[in-house]
Amino acid sequence: MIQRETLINWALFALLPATALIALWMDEPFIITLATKVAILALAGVGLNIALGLGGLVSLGHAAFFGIGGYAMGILASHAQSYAPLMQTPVLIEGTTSMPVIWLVAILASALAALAIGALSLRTTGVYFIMITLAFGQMLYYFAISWPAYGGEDGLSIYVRNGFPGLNTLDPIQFFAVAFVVLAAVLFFAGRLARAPFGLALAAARQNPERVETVGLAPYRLRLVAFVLSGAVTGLAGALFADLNRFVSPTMFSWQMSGEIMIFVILGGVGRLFGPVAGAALFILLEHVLGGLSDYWHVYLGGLLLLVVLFARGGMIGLAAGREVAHD
Amino acid sequence: HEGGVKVGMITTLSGGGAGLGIDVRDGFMLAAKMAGNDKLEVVIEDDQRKPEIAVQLADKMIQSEKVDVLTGIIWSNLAMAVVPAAVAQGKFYLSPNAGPSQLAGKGCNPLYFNVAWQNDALHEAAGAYASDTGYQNTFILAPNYPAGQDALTGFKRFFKGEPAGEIYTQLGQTDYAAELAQIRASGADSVFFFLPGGMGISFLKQYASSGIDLPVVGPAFSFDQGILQAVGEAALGVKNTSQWSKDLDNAANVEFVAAFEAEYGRLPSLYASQGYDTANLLLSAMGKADVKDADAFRAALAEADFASVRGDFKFGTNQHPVQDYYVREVIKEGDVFTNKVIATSLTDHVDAYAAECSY
Amino acid sequence: MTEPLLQIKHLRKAFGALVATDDVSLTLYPGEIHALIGPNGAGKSTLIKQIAGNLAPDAGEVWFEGRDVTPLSTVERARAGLGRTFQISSLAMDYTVLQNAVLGALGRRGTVWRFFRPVMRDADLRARAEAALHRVGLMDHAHKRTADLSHGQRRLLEVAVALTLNPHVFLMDEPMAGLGASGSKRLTGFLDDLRHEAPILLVEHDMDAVFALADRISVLVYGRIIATGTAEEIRADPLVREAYLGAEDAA
Amino acid sequence: MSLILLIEQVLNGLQFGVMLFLMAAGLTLIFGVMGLINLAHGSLYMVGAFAAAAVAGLTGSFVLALLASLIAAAAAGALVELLVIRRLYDRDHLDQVLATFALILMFSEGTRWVFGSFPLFLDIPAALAQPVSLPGGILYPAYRLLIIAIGLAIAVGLFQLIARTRIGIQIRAGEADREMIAALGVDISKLYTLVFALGAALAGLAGALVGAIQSVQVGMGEPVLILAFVVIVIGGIGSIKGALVGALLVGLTDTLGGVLLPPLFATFMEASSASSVGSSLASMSIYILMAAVLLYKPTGLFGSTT
Amino acid sequence: MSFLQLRGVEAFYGPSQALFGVDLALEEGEVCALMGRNGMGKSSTIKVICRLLKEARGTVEFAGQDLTRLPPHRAARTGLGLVPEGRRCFAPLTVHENLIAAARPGPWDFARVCKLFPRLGERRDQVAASLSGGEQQMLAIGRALMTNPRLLILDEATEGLAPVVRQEIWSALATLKREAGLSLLVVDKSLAELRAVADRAVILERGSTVWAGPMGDLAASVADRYLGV
Ligand SMILES: Nc1ncnc2c1ncn2[C@@H]1O[C@H](COP(=O)(O)OP(=O)(O)OP(=O)(O)O)[C@@H](O)[C@H]1O
Ligand SMILES: Nc1ncnc2c1ncn2[C@@H]1O[C@H](COP(=O)(O)OP(=O)(O)OP(=O)(O)O)[C@@H](O)[C@H]1O
Ligand SMILES: [Mg+2]
Ligand SMILES: [Mg+2]
Repeated sequence: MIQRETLINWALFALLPATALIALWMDEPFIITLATKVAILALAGVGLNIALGLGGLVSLGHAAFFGIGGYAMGILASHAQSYAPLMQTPVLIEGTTSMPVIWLVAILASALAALAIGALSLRTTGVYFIMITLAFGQMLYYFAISWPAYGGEDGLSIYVRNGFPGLNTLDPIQFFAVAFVVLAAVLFFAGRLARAPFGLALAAARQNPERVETVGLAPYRLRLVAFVLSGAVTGLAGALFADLNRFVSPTMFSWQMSGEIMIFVILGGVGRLFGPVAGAALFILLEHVLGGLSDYWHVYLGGLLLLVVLFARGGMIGLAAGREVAHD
Repeated sequence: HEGGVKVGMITTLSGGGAGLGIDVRDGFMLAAKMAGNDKLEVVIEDDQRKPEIAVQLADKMIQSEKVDVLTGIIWSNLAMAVVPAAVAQGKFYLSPNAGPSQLAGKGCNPLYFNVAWQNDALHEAAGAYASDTGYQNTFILAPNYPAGQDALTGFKRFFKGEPAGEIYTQLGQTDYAAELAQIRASGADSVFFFLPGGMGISFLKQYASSGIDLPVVGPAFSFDQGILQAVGEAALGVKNTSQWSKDLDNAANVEFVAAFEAEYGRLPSLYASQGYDTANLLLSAMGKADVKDADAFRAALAEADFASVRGDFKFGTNQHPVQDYYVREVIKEGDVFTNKVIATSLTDHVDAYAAECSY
Repeated sequence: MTEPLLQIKHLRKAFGALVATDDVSLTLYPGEIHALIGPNGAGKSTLIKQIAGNLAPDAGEVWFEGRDVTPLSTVERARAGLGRTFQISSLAMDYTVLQNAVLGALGRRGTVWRFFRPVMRDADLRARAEAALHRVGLMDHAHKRTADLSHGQRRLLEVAVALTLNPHVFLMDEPMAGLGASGSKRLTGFLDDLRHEAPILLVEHDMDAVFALADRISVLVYGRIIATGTAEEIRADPLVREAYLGAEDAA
Repeated sequence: MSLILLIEQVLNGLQFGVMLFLMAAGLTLIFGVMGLINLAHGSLYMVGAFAAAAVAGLTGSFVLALLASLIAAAAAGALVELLVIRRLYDRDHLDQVLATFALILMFSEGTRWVFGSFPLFLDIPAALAQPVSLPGGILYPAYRLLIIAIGLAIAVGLFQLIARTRIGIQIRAGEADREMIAALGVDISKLYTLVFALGAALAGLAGALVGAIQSVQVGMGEPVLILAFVVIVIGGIGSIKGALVGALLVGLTDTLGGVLLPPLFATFMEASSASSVGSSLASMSIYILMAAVLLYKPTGLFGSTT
Repeated sequence: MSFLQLRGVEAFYGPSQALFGVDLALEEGEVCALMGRNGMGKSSTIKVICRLLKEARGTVEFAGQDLTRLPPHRAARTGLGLVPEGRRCFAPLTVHENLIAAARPGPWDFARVCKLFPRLGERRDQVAASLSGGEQQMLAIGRALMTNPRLLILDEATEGLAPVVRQEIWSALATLKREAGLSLLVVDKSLAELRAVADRAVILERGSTVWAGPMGDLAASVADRYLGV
């Protein structure tokens, strides 16, 4: 039997490329760009959801990883543009404009940052965890603002989008395809993760860490691994986002960014695999549609969000799929 | 349609700093309305002061709206995110407010025109004024971000004395007790600050009740029409530098101030004047060339053949203004706080980066 | 004589001025049920916590299977084979009953670093979990959310999870609490068998169960063991009667 | 740096701390005691400041303005509690985050709608506008001394309310188990509305008091909100004493960091880049402080360990 | 009409039904035992009475008032004192604070509760979270008494108590009934003690009342069939 949520997930999943293709047909490249933005921000949300939904780790500092991913792209590409190596001693590191390489660097860098931040932050729990992750995010934000080498608050512009072998990434639909495939792959991975032994233990540690300890599993390690995976995925999304805009700036590190990623997740439905996709899509759509309505469109956006929280328990997906069915 | 120009205006209309964007927009639209030119079409979008949003809106303007000219951005960091890519795609960009140094110097572009000022200019004018007035050791402060660093550099470029102290405050800081104590202890003979928006309001109010009695100089941003009412008495007597003032006595300005008040029921601000000039520059070029002929249109823009509300206006080699900078004093006219021109600080001033620009 | 599986040596723990565990020594031999009884607040749960590793003693040692486990963490002790149930149920409430049991089985296997195989389709884990649920009689409720169980049912699940761990020693803190008369009777019968798999250190206020099950009984009062002996000896001990049993058993 | 300047800066740090406490006080109540993550607290702060500015503009009286800030913010708080927050107590923290985020959007843009996009005028009364001289030749603004006094009074009052009164006990019991306290016959809903309104009123008062020496503008609440959260977390959630200590620590760190770090860096760096590096480190300093405190004590300085 | 009367009570946890028709009557000054095996609906019945389980149908009347439409705190103020299953003490509050949090005027005050449970007096300023299980149980009973109820509802209130203490509580309850005329609704697993103290009994099986009557009439065969003793 296929559950209703699964059906909705597939429909949502198909909607994104369908939108992009229709936009292509109607010659509305900007709509494709919007779809790409949805895919990328959803990816960031999927990353956060690993920590937040599965592990119950409410991180208000995921902009740190998003920003690190973004700056990985910005720094590598700017060095490639200026032909100035990134580092000469002890090993020569050159810039690059190859997306796969940039992704790898973004993933590694943000995973490393997540390891460090997570190792420290996970000593705390609950609201304290929210705040300490926020603190680390803010440290990076202020650092990025006042660090002159890569533009400070002005950020870094990369005039041409980085390349992907065999594709013309400047063509909106091709870049969309890249982002979408990455999202699909990560969704597949995250879906398996939730059902795997690791996922079971992690989610149990969210509900009752004492219980997990008593069966001989260490919650701290489970959480740390989840946090690193989560940070890495969000970092990858950051690199893609920077490529979408061909621009990075410290706003990628801001707490509002962390908040926005979290909003996607909550809006779509915490812990639901496709929640971030639904959340990001709805948010971007609202932003786009309402933005034209009035100078004071935030009032309407706020009102709509409020309605969703009050009346759609379990987010958009929860609303559509009905009461959660425990699956085993 | 034939000879028409489609303008994409990306500016800040919601959230913090929306007042500036709204004024630029209103000034621009006023000029368009007064010209009655039905070949000018304007699309306006709100960037929420977020660079990423600005970039995406620029994509939208270029890809979907197919605009010919972009304008509207208030903030340097947003301009740096949008302008290089826009001109690379063959679009004109007319800046009504931000003038980052990169775009004035090495990064200048034939399609980029700045109708306001290069970022350093008002600070340079303030430095020059401070020296002219005989200040020897001004205490200078600005927030710690690129525009703040440029501000202090710009001030020092024309200031002949030795700063008594130089402080970078936090971006968004609202309490200045510590800085005020440092100023008091520094033995300075005057104070220069660049603290845009609410930071400036906070600083001035706290300055006023701190018991420090030194003369204050600053760029126009913290003393502009929109913000002065919020500062109140604390601003009275402060000298600030600007390329425009409500009381500049030229025909274009008199007409502008009256029309703006009639249309919107408030006094125009610096930003409104810049938006107004931007539209008039564009209209003047439209009368001379077709925007599809980029070279001709560019030449028409470069002539700057319009009646600026600032009086004399021309472009330098890097297509940034060569203009006079005035010193204004904050006064009270009846119930409203406003500015009065008291001196001219720099005449026909060319920005510091023009020499680095070559196309 | 065989070696004790679990040996507590001169354990001491104070909370401020209150000495909750006062030089307690205790042994648990293979195949036995050793009951620990005593008034409320005597320090029974505190002692269990120190054995399981949730609480660090101020002094003394815990030896398990011939080695000193005092420096080990809760997780390490659980892995070494100490299976514990809580006085107040401590379960993953959003999970189904079966998922809770599978979690136990997973802990017993020890490796969670698998990111791909769906855990609920793992035949081995599932079999182990279902067997445990069968034994406590919760198999009918396997697919219920744990939060939807009644109080007594949760107590049983608590025991079932401990079973999936196949521990070498059970530490049970009031497993009967909240079970009705029939439930207690059933669990009593069940624990009677269980002792052959692994010995049990049993904290319990249900005297019917304790007297029916325990090979040895230790009585803890104000953190000190005041008596250890068989059911008969304890029942007859006037000190114990006064401090703990009251008139109940005189009847 | 002269000793007298250093003392003055320490005083500034303490005063900034008290100001932060004023902002954090209402938040502690709502966040720490009621267990509700209220991101819209900054909006209530803004509402207070705007109400004060509006009334001061109309009547010219600062006292009336303060009164207006209290009333307006309390009313807004009560309304928000009745319409929105009430449905969120037994929800996940995350739902509270989203809902109160939505409230920020509505409050901010709604205020802009009503009052326009430019900052408003609110000034301190002339009587308090001059500095007073303190022993040791320190000149100190009278108004700031008033803020210190009010802040300390609120600290004491709140502490008494929460720790000593039966209402305080009931509120804390409600935080531990809402259903149970209701089952014992306490009308916890009404109590929570009152507490929320009180927290809001404190936020509004802080907005008006602080707004008078800063700027009254849309969005003024958000930076404050973050700082107030930092303060509460450092002090330990739910502890009024913690909030006060946390606020003073943050105030001192921020002020002294900004004052001492640049000259420190100047000893081995060129002056203007020392100033910029030093002040960027200073802006990180409170976050570094928070991280350090939490690493040392994961539940804040005065937080309970449960 | 009885002091407490339930008729045809049904109750739901979301989609699943827990009670299918519970009838119960209790006269003022009486002690009624509510019995049944695990999961049969005893606690759910109590939650319906106290209005903690709102998805319910049927009538609940107490002291002449219809409780079914009152919010929980109003229901409690009609004179219900609840000792809930699982204690539910206010963990971060001290013993004293727990006790005075919901106190209402009447003969029961802090001193009197401490006389009943001296241990609570000894632990006056200790937070409830760090009390032993049995101490928490005493606290929960004391807390309910402090509201000076007319009907005390005890859901497994002797769970986890030492036999001596249990005996004390039972005798205290008997005294309360005798001297203060307090009515009691009791869920407990010890049939022997219930027999001694209760006037009447109600047995639940799968969410419905299957037996009700005077305690003395409860035949061993019935008890065996429904309670498994
Ligand atoms: N963290 C703590 N701080 C202070 N006192 C504590 C703490 N933990 C336990 N205690 C006290 O230590 C004593 C022993 O508690 P413990 O829970 O071990 O009792 P117990 O024997 O299990 O009682 P019960 O049979 O009632 O469960 C109690 O009086 C309790 O109040
Ligand atoms: N919160 C809940 N959500 C869903 N179902 C519940 C919930 N609580 C209890 N139930 C179900 O309702 C039924 C009755 O439970 P209840 O707690 O009333 O039983 P009980 O007689 O008190 O049992 P016990 O003696 O074990 O406490 C049980 O089958 C239980 O699974
Ligand atoms: Mg115990
Ligand atoms: Mg029950």
